[in-house]
Amino acid sequence: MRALLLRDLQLALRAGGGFGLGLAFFLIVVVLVPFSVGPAAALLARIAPGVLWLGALLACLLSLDRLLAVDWEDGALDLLATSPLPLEGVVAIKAVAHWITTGLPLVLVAPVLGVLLNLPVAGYGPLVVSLALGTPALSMIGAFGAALTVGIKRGGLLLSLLVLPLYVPTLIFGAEAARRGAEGLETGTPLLLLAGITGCVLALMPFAAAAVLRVNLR
Amino acid sequence: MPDLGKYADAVLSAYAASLVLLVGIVALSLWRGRRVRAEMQDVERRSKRDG
Amino acid sequence: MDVTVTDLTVARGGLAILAGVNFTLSPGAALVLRGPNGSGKTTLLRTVAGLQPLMAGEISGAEDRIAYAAHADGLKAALSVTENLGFWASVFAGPSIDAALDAFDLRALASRRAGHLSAGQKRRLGLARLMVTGRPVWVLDEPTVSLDAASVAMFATAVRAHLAAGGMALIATHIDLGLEADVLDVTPFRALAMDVQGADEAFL
Amino acid sequence: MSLWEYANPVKFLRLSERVLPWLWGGAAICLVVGLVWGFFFTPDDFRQGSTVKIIYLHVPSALMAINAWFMMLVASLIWIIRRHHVSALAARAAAPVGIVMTLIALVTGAIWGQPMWGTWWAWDPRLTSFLILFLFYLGYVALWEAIEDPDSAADLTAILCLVGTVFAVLSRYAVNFWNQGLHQGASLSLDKEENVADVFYFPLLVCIAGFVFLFLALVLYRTGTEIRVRRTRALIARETRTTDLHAEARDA
Repeated sequence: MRALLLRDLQLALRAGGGFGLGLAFFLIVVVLVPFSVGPAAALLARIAPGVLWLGALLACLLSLDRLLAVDWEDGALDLLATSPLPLEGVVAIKAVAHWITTGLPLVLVAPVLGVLLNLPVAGYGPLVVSLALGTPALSMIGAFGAALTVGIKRGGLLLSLLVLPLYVPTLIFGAEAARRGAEGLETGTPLLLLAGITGCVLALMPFAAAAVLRVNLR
Repeated sequence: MPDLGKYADAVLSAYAASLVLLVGIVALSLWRGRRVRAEMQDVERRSKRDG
Repeated sequence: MDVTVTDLTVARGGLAILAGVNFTLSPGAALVLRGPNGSGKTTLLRTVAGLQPLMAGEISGAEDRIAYAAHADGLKAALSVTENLGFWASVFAGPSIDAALDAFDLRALASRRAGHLSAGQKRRLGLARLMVTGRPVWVLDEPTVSLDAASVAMFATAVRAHLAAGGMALIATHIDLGLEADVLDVTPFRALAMDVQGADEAFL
Repeated sequence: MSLWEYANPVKFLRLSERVLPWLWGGAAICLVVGLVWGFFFTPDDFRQGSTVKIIYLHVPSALMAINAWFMMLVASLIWIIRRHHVSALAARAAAPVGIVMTLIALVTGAIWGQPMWGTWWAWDPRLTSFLILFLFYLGYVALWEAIEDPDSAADLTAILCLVGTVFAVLSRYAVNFWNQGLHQGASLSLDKEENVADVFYFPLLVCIAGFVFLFLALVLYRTGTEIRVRRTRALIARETRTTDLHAEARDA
């Protein structure tokens, strides 16, 4: 398991794509927002938490179609399926690797981008906490979507169609926590609910994803 | 025709849109059903003749 | 422990392709599968490896003992030869990679990235992976594709050593590897129209 | 004689041939009676005016939109547990009907909302939930279409349906949390006090019956179509196989 995680991280580092691309996309989305809604600081401050959450979600989505497809194409997935590792573990590790290479950097740069959007000072803490709690769920749900569409040529669009509705609860609670934080309200309830969702997703989704992957491998 | 008052547009458009959708799905189902049935009978006849 | 296949029916795309396949593989023995393209060799191997559900029959003694190698080697272009091998060694908790590097003459290439290898070198690396799995049953699908004569000999030696150590090998191949192996032609097992029809059976 | 006998495609087709005329007839009668009754012979509501007539479309379609998904869930479970092909195909057949029901509920809801709330679309929890349900339906149908092998497609969509159900329910609660909404309460409930007035109630019941019959007829008919598609496929596959063998026998 650890070997697989290390390998995936190493690959993400060497191939370059993983880290940079998601971050660049996130940055661009955030930069485009003032161009589309106008530069008024008050408006930007009000929508900042939502925009940052949505941007992070889309950046996560961007790299999902390569999550399993690379290993599928070069045959490594077949070999992993015949290895002693349980497929559930393989999928979970892939999701963790995806989170470390995509989700974690997004969490770390979100405050920086918050400055660009005039995010109120009170909002930084809740924003980072909610993203840190929510993005693992995004990666794991995404891994399920990637497992569903792994055998399909040009499955990228279908993957988005399948995954985005599944992202709704995470997005609602995450963005709600960030918004309440920015407005100086209490954030405990949405954060707890968000943590609950993430916990359940991390506990149960690997099984669904592995079941789906087994169907696709045969 | 009952007097629908100032909401006539809303009520009529709701009925029209719904009926169009309902008729649409029924027509689509029947059309595809017919085609598929004909195709199947075609293949069935062929396989009886040959086999 | 033997690997025994009894009355096996395998399916491709929901249709039975081979039916009533029987064979036994004992420690130290190899079995070579033959048959024309599309005859179901790959499907049979994938089923034995547990990647595909079988349609009828039984496979015993194969679970968690198989090292499978197919057309795709599962190599990562960005990783070096040792990193690729080392990864599989730790996944399978197998022996160290030194013997595998030597057996397939990969020492000189050890630090080169897999993406910079030639097709034949990649194939050798893919086959060297078998040795680091530490698994007794090798299930190989056309292992000699893109190998030159010298490499084929290298591969045959590795298989022989594996068998001598009590391993087993199930190989689908067209060429003669010069192994002391039984040969199984899969053509007679071709599933007939009246055999199990597979997923669509219920609709006939 | 058990219910599972009808899991055999041929028996299922034979049964559905016998039942379908009654279902189509029931649907036609109930819908015509209910809608005509509701449209022409019920009074306007003192608050909502004539827009109350939309209820005869909005409530039944919304009910069926959810019931269709529920039916797909049950059918998916049966497929996963008992591997009856008819069940998987019935789930596939129900999805587009569910999409249409959801669309009707959304469109009538929006049209109703315009005079009542002063806006075509409000991010009201119920409307939003239906929009999300609509997205789930789209994904489900798209996945069926994208996968070639029918049994794999059945497996994958069944799991998607299970996972989707969990997330749809979660979304429902999340949306409630996110916006308290301006939708009126349930139109039908066991508590008589909350119900709509009797004048609206009875034609509404007839319309609901009509939608139920229509849904059943459509699903049964479409399942038959899906079964015929599979049968055609199976026959062609057998034919190809036999021709190949004949050709080989000639060559040999």
